Amino acid sequence: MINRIFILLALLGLILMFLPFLKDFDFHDQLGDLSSQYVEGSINDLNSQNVVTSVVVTYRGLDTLGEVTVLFLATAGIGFLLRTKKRSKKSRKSSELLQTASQFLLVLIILTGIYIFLHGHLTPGGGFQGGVLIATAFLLLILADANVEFNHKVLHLVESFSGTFYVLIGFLGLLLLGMNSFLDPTIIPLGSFGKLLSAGAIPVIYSLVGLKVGSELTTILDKMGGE
Amino acid sequence: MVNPIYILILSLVIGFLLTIIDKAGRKLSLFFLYGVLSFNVAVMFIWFYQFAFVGRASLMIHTAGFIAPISINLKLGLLEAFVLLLANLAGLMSAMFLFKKLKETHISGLILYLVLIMGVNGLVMTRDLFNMFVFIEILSISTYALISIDENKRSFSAGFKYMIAGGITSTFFLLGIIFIYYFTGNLNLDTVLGNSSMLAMKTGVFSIFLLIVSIFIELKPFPANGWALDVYQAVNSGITSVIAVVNSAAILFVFYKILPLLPDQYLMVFVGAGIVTFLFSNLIGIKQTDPKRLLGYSSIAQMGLVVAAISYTTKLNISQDLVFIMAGGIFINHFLAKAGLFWITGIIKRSEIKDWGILRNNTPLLLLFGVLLFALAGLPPFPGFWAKWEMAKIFVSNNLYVGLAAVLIGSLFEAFYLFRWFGYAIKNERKEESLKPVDFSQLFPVAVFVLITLLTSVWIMIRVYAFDLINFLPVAAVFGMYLLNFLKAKLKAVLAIIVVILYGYSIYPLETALQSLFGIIFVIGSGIMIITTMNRKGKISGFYGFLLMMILSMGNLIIAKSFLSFFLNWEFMTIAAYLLILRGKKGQVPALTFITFSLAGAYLMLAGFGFMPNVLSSNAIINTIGSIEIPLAAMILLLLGFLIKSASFGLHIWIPGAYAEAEDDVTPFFASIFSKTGIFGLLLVAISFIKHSSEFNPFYWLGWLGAISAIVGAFLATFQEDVKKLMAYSSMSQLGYIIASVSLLSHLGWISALYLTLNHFMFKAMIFVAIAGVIHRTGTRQMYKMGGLIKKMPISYITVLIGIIAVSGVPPLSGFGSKWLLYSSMLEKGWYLQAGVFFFASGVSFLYLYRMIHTIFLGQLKYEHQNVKEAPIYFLIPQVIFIMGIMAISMFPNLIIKPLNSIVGNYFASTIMIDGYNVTSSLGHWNGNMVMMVTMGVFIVPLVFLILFNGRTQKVKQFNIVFAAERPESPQTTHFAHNMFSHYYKALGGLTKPRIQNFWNSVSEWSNAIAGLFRQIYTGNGQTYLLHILLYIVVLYIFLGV
Amino acid sequence: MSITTKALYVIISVIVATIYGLALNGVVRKIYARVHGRFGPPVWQPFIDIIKTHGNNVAISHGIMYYLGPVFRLAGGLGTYLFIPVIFGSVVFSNFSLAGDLLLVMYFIFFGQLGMALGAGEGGHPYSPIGIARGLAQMTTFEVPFALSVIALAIQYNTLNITTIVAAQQGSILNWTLFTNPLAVVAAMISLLGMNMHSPFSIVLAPQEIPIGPPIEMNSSFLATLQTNRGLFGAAKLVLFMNLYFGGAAHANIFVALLIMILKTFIIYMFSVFVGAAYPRFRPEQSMRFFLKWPTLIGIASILFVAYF
Amino acid sequence: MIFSLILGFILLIIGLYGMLTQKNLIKIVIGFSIVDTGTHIIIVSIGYLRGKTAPIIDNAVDLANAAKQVVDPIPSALVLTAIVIGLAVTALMLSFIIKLYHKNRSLSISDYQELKW
Repeated sequence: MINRIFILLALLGLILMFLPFLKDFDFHDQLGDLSSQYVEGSINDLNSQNVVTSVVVTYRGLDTLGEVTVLFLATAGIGFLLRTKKRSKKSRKSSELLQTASQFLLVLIILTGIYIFLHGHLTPGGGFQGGVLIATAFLLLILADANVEFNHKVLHLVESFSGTFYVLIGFLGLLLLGMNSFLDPTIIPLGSFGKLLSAGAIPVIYSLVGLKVGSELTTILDKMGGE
Repeated sequence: MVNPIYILILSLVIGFLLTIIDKAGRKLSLFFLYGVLSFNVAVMFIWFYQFAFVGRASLMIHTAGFIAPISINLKLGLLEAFVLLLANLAGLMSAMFLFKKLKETHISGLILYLVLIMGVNGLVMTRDLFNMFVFIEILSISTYALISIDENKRSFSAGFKYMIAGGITSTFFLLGIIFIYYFTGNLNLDTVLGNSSMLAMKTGVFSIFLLIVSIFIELKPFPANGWALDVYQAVNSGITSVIAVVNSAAILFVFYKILPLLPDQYLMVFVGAGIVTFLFSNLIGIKQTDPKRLLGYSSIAQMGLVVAAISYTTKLNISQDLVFIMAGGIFINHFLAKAGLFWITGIIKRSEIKDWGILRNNTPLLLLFGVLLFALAGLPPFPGFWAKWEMAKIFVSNNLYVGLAAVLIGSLFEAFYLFRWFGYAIKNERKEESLKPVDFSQLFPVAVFVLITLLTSVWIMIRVYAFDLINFLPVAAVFGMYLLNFLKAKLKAVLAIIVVILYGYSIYPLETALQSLFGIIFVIGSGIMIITTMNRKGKISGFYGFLLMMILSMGNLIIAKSFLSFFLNWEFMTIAAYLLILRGKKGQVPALTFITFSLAGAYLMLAGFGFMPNVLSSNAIINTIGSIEIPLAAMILLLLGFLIKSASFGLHIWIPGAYAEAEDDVTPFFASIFSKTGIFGLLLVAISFIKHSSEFNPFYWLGWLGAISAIVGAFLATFQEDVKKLMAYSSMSQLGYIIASVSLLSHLGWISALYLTLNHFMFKAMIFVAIAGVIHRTGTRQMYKMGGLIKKMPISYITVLIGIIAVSGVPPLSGFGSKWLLYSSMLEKGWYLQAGVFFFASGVSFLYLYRMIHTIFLGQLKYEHQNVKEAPIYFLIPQVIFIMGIMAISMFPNLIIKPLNSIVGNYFASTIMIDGYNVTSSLGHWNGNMVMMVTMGVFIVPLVFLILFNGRTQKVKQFNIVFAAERPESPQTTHFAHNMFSHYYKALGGLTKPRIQNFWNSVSEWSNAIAGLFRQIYTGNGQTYLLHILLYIVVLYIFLGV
Repeated sequence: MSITTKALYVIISVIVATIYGLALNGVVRKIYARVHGRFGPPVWQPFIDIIKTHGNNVAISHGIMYYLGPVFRLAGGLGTYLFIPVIFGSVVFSNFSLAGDLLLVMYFIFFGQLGMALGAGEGGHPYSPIGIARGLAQMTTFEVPFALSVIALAIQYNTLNITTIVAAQQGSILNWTLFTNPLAVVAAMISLLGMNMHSPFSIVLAPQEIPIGPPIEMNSSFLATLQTNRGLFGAAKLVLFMNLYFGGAAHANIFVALLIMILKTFIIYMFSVFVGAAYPRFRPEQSMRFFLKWPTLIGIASILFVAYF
Repeated sequence: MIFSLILGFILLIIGLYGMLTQKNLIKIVIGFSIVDTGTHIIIVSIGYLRGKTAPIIDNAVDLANAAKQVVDPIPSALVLTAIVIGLAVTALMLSFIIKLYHKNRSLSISDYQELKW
């Protein structure tokens, strides 16, 4: 009871703390300096249609690397946590409809995923979105058959090398363009605005991110599905 | 120079590839792991060296080819390099500690570990708010996962609680970031700092608050820290040490980075919260018996203190050096000590501090443990000590008295539980089981950190405070003696005497006669007393080092040129004394009491010195103190500190245990020499006071305190059965005389004070040495178990006889001189009632003195002592020397009165006349030499007469007495000894109740009860912890008062 | 003054005091006997006792300290006496008062007691330390009012020099401390009762039931020495009290002065004798507590009286 | 008063309430997810500009005057990262629950209080 009162007090306190902010809040009328620079820069310096992608992959590239790392850590962490548990064989069978459809949809979904991350600099979407989509394809497989076995070697290879190449591309920037150019996409020619082969290394990075996210999420699903 | 971003690159690449590398074998993976970790250390070392010693400007690294704020940038400056060097080193060492674990565990463990350390590097260097969030998450997630390195239920449940807490705090952090972005349109810390006016309104401060408070909660403030404690307790020690120091260091650095966002007027809230954390965590710490949870409380407390220090220095904007010493000192101290201690808990693997006696099986480990523990307790020469010193100064100069008090009380609690632990390790009963051999991989990290701790300490002493080499001697002595441990005790004793002689020679000549007087007591007296210890056999490791440490630091007190040097040596002395007491067979509890009281005194002094101006002088402080006016508050604090050392009434309960349980040949050092340091301190304060007397005179009350000490000490001594306790209380009583006569602040008063000091030094030394010999031979301290030893140990008897005559003040020996001076000076000053009390006390002293000499040496010899021999020669030599000293000043009082007259003449106009051997005061006169002659005359005449008339007496055997018409045969029933003054006890009634003991007992019980009450908030329920966090945020915001 | 002359004077002084002290003891025993309705021993009985005990051939000794005990005791008595100026203004009876003041005398009293206590202790008889323990304990308490009273004197006369104190009391009987500071005198006289160890404070010796205390194992010459001391030491104490509180003994004629001394000390002594005859004995703790109560308060009052009024 | 922001905030409070009151570990994690979602909504709301389009410079946006026509891209970028991180944390929490359940066969948080004081 007293606990309940404290909970309500705490939440009430939080509400009162946030209230002034909510009351005074209004949307900005225009972009701030930094955002404007990003929009301009994305067009002029990076040749990338999708400003968000420019921000994600280039301007805040370190964040994205970190983000990939976080996901990687989650994979490793889950692997670490669930390291001893033997995979329990489940005999649950899914409906035939699901089983058949999953085989059929698998390729389609994966292709869509690949499309999304390849066009991350042009259209909404990107590596993460694409990667998640790829993972859902494998989720479908797991749903269809709980005992499905993935080729871990391939998964690991994709995961490891996509990550490694991502870092190495960043490193190439350092190597070629100087100490302030880690993750600089301009190591690859920028191409022409609006084309697939534009925005320098952004599509390459995003593809690697997509692969990495896809393989990692698949591993996570696999691990947790096994439990 | 290696671009520090390579640390991130390399760690990530290896991290990503480790799964594949591991296919080629774990050895390769481990090679890469340690390789990268070593690379990190090397890079940071180079940069640290560049910044600190070459003077390079700090480095800004931008990314993606754009300059911040467009891109995210990293900064590497001196501070960053410093923190990262430590963090990476701890990372490497912890990995080494975990070697076995990492060899066996799943490869993901290695990956997580590697990336965790990378996260730390990124977090410290990044200058972008959101990037901080990302790195915090990297750090957190890898930590969460690593918590499960030992697969047990406790670590899983602790980990889950941790995740809940961490998840919510990072949500708030994120909200803070996005709100700040909303107001400033930027995420770069430096840009935001430049535009801080955009955040000046209420909602802006709120955003900053959200940001800072979530980092603050990651630093585990009391009481929103239950989750962290569980983690510390449950998780593998190697990982815990990473969490406790590496993660904390990184988070702390973030706190330091973002703190300037908050307008100055709000910073005090964090100072307060930090100090509250420090105080309460340490308070609850005293209830802990699990070493890891205990260290957890200590960690939390230390982080609280660092937060307070950082917040306060940020607010005050004081010089960088001071910030470094103060915040940096606490930080590095905590960092090194805590990591090391956590590792040791991982080696020992005992979850009750009572079981830590097993640590003694491994001497090197015990030493490492000791150094780290002393460092953590904030004792010199370790960095925490200097930090607290500066902190006291800064707090005082800004009138933050409550804060200072809380910090010092918290420190005392911390020292208490740490030393209790240490006591168990050193003294608690050793179980039969033996410690498994410790792997080199586990010992090495601890050793490295101990080494760094020591190097840092030395560096601070030399580079920051520019101490003379002589201040290092006490510590150097310990190490020197440790290296010579293989020598036999006698050889070491000779060596120690040589060292003392050389030391004495090196400080001679002293500037003033007052110094020389104390020099005689501290240095020469100690040198003589070392002879006693030559009776020891075997190697006696860990004794002479500490003995020398005590002696040399006492000597350094006399020649200290600054308050800091004085205090430093004061602490050295306390440490050495503590260790020596702990060596006693049952020394555990007395040593703990001693160190607790001593540190309480030291902290009072620390606060007191905080009020003092800095002294830069080439003269000893005792000579320059007259020109310094000590503020009243400082004076009272200092006096209290010194009174604890001189066992004044109310602060005396440590004395019986400490004196009684220290080894028998060490007790003389304590009683006759060590106790005089308190008197030296009193004089230090008094000299300043007489030159700048103020309205309120604390010394008047001190006089009364001395009187009460004298009488109470005498009462207590009267009712002891244990001879060493009896003499301990006697010391308390005699020191009461000295305290009072110092407090007289008059010419005659100070002569009597110094006379008493010298006299007490000699007679207490000889009595204790004689008693040590008796105990050595009889094997008991209970007086009633002895008796009739005069026939077996005549020389010891004579020593004690002369000693007690000197104590009691019976003419013609020197004791009378002290009494005459004392009463004359008291009456001259108008302290009539006090003089009456002293009369009473000196009467009571006859009771215990007679009790002692009669019960031990007279009466009936016990059968088991029929074959007891005289004490060994090593006990007799010092006795004879001191007998000669006492006789000399008794026969020729001018030997001492004249020098004392001239010493005191520097401070007061002389009020006595010395004509030949005749000393005349305004009230009376005393001719010591004539008294001696007359006494010898009146003694010899009847003696000769008796010999002439009754030369041939018949010697009879032991039981030739008529006792109720029977010849008794049992010495036990015939020896009137046990409970000798029962009638007196009855007569005194209420005066004999141990009120002070009861008072301190209840202080201890109350602290425990309060600690027990507070720790109830840690229910173990993750939801409650979350509630604590939310409530804490709300309450802190209310305190912020935006 | 040459050393020989001084020695001669001292010997005269000591002999006079010893004889007087022993005679006084005899007188007291006589008085006690008469009060009890007995005939009592002759007045010179103490002298006979001393000679007789000296004549005893057999003397046993328990050891060196035992042997030295009586020596200490007598030395204590002698010393105490010798540091007190007996007759004001007399060269013969000035003794060694130059060596020290009142404090010296007060502390030298302990010299003999301590030595005796040690000597008796070596004897190994349990009754001796019982007596000593009681005696010492009682001493610590009766010293308190005495010390307070002495402090009051020191304040009053602004000196601790006995001769000066006596000098200040000359001229008129009203100058005696008895009249100028009656409270101090009361306190001191009560503590004198304890010092003399007469009833009601005689539990220390328990003279009737079981003899307790140092003399218990002393025999022959040792006992004689102790008895000699009893006379001398008793006289010394009385002289001290006379000097401090009752104007001392001063007269141009040395014999008159001696007579004055005898008269005054006799009266002082009679005080304790009469009290002793009239009151029953206290238990040890009762007597100790007694001294720490009223006499101490009176002593404090006397200090406050002279210091602040 | 902005609806989306308030919605995010309400979700935050509801999530917290759930985390504080539900005894089931999985429900606590669900609470955490709600908190997370609320936060993400708040972030996105902050980046919104009235009447502007998505920051993708396609045909709908005038190339020369792009900065005047699009909403803020930064919060969108941030929320992307935040979502992934939230996902990672949630996944890890669930793994912990799996382990706890295996060890103790209980999903009630009150069964995991042996570490205290």
